[in-house]
Amino acid sequence: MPRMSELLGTPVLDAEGTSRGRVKDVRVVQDGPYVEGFGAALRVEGILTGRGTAAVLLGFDRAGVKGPWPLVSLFRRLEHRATYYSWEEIETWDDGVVRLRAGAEPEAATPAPSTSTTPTPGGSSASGDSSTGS
Amino acid sequence: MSGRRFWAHLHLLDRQLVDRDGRLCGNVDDLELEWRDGRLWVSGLRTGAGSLARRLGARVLGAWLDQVHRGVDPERADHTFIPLRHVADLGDHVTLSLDRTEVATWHGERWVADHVIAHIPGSGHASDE
Amino acid sequence: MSRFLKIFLGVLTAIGGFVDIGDLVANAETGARFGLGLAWVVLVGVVGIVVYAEMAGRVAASSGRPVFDLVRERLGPRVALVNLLASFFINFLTLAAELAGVAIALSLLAGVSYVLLVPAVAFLVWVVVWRMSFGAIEHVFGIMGLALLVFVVALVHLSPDWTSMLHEATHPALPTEETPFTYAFFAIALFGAAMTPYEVFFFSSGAVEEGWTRRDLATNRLNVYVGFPLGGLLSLAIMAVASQVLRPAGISVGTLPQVVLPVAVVLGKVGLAVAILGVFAATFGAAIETGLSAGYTVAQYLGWQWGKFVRPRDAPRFHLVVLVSIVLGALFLLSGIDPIMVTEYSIVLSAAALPLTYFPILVIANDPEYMGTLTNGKVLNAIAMTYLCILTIVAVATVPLMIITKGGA
Amino acid sequence: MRRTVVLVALAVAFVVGCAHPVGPARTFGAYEGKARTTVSSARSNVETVRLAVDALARGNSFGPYTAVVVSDAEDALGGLQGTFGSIQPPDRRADALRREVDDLLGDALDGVSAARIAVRRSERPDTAALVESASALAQWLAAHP
Repeated sequence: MPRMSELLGTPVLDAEGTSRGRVKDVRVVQDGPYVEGFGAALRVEGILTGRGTAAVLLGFDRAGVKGPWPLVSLFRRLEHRATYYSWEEIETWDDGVVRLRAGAEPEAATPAPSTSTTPTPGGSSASGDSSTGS
Repeated sequence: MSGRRFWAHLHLLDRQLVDRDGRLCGNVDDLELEWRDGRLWVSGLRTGAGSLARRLGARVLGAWLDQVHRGVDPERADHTFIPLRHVADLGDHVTLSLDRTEVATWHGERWVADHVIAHIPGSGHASDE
Repeated sequence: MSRFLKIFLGVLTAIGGFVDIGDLVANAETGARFGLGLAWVVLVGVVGIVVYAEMAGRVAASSGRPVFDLVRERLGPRVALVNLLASFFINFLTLAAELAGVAIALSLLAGVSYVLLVPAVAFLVWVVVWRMSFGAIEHVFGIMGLALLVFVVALVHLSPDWTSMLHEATHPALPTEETPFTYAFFAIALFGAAMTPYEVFFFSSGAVEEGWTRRDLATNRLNVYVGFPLGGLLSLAIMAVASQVLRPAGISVGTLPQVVLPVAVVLGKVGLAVAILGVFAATFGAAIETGLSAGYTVAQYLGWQWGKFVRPRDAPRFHLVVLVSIVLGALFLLSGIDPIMVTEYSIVLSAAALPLTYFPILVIANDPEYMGTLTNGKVLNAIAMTYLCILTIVAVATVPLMIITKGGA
Repeated sequence: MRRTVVLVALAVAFVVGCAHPVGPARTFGAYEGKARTTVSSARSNVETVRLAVDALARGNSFGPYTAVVVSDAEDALGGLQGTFGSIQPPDRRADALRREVDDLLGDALDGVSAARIAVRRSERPDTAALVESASALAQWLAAHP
C-alpha cells in the first residue's frame, strides 16, 4: 500500500521527461462513497509541484495567513511559484516518479471559496464560539 | 462534485490524535493510500514511531519499529493503522472513535506505566489541590 | 475565589515568576560591569516576551494547541526534530542551572557546599512536580518569588542619584575596561534571559493545563501586560543595586551569593534572608517549569498524553521524561561544573535559538484556521515582525560573539 | 547533510567558546593583558570578601552566608594563581611582571584564607589585610592601564 509520505517529495516529470520539480503537497477532497463513522471518503484530487524551498509548507497562501505583511508577501510569492495539477493530468505514479500527461494544464491551487470548505477553525470543541467570538 | 478539501501537509499530517474520551494518543504520522477504480483514495491514518521514522528518512528502522508494535500487541493486531471509519472528526486535531488502548502509541505508554510509573507512590492519583 | 482576587493572584504570579537564575545572574553581572549601560536591553526583552507570550496564550486559548504541537505541524517532522533537540538541550542546561540555584540558596543558610544539597534539591523538585497541582505550583512559587522585591527596597534605601542613573541608562557609554564585543555579548545574554523560550512552552502548555478558553483571554492579557513588565522592573532593580554597590568596588559577579551581597550591605540580616528566600523561590519555581517543559516539548512532538491535569499513570512517558531530565540535571551538576557558567551558556544559547520557537507562534497567531477571528492585529504584527528581525540578528550574532569574547571574559 | 555540518560547526564553536579565557601568551603585551585580567579578577574576589566580612562584623549578615562567599572567593583566587602561574612568560620583562603579580595574588589569598579561618571559627576577622590587599591590587591596575 502506498503512503502519502511516499507521494510527497516525489520528482515530477512532464510528458517530454522534463523535470517539473517535486510534489510539495497533495490535495484531497471528501467526495467519495460514504464511510460508516467518517462520512464521504477522501480522494486524492491533485498535487502541488514546485522546486526548492520548503516555504510552501507554511501555507501562507492556502491557509490564508493574515500577516505580518513582510512574511505574507515573501512566502506567498514563494508559494505562488508552485503549480497545481489535477490528478486527472497525471499519467502514472510508480518507481518513485510522477509523470504528467502530454499537454497537462496546471490549475489554480486554491479553488474558489464556494467549492472549498476549509477545516473548522478552532477545532470541533471551539468551532461553536468562532461565529460568536467577536 | 463538492466536499471538504484538505491539503495533506497543511491540514492532516502531524496533527494531534485524540481518542473518544479526549485523551491524547499520538500524531497523524502518515496517511495510507489505496488504488480503487483507477483513482487514489485515503484509506486511513498511520501513527507510531515506525511511520515517523520513515518520514524522517529511516526506512529500515521504521519497518522494524512497526514490526515491534505488532509484536507487542496482545492480539498481534496492527494498531499503527487507523481505518477512516474510526476517524470521527478532522479539525485542528483529529478525533478518533477509538479508545486510546486501540492505538499503537498506547504500547509505549502502557509499558512505561507498568514498569516505571506504577512503582512510584501516588501515580494513580490526580495532583493534590 | 472572587474574580478580582484571581486576577490579582495571576499578576503577582507573573511578577514573581518572571525572574529566574538567568535573570538574576545576567542582571547582576551586567550591573556590576556596565552599570546601567545595558538597562535598555531589559526593556527590549520585556516587550518581546510580553508580545510573544500573549500570542502563545491566545493561540492556546483559542485552539487548545500548545506551542510544540504547532512547531511540528507547521515546520514538518524533520525541522521540528532539529528544533526539539536544540530546545531540549537548552532547556536541560536551564534546568541544571535552576537546580544549582536552589541548592546554592539553601547552602547560604546551611553553610555547606551546595553540591552536597543537589541530590536532595532534585528530589524535592521532582516530588513537587509529581504531587502538587499545576495551579498551586504556579501561585506558591510565583508569590514567594515576590520576596525579590527586597532588591527594589534596597535600591530605594540606597537613595541613589536618580537623575544620574537615568542619564546613565539613557546614554549608554562603553566602560573603559570593555570592548564593543563584550557589550554586545552581554546584551545578548540579558535579552536571552528575558525571553527564555521555556517561558513560552510553559506558558502555552499551562494555558492548556488550566483549560483556558476565549473567556480567559482578558486575564491572559492582564497577566502578561502588567505582570511581566513589573517582573522586568524587578530585574532592573537587581541590575541597579549591583551597579551601585558592586561596581564601585570593582567586583565582577561570578557566583550567585555575590548577587545578594548588596542587599546584605544595604539592608542587613533580614534583607539578606528575604533575598535568599526570593532566590530560592524563583529558582525552585523555574526548576519545576523547566522540568515540566522538558516533558512538554518531547510529548507534544510525539503526540503523547502530557500534562498534570491527568493522573501520572495516564501520562506515563511524559512523567518519565520529566523524571529523567531532573536526574540527569542533578548528575550534570555533581560532575562539578561551574553553575554560573551553565547559566550563562543557557541564556546565551537561548538567545541563539529564539527564532525556532517564536517564528511558528507568529505564523499560527495569524492563521485564521487556528485562530478564527482572534488573529493578530496590525500594530501587534508590526511589533512582532520587528522582534522577529531582532531575534534573527541576535541568533546569527551569538556564536561569533561567544568565540570573539571567549564567553564574555 | 548540510544540517549536520552546521550542527558540528556549532558544537565546535561551543567547545571553543567554553575554553578558559586565559590561554597561551606569545608576546609581552599579551602576557601583560592576561596579568591584567588576572589581577582585576583577584581584586573582585578580595573586594567581595571585604564587603561580606564587613557586613558580618556590623551584624548585617550571618555566618553560613559569609562562609560560603569567602570560600568561593578563596577557591577562585587559588584557581587564578594556578592558571596564571602556568602561563609561560615570553621574555625577561615578563619574568618581573610574573613575580609582581604572583606576590599580589599570594597576599590576596593569605588575606582571604585568614578571613575564612576566622569566619568558620566565628571569630572577628581581620579586615586590615583585606583592605591592604585590595588597594594594592587596585593600584597595580591603575599603573597598568
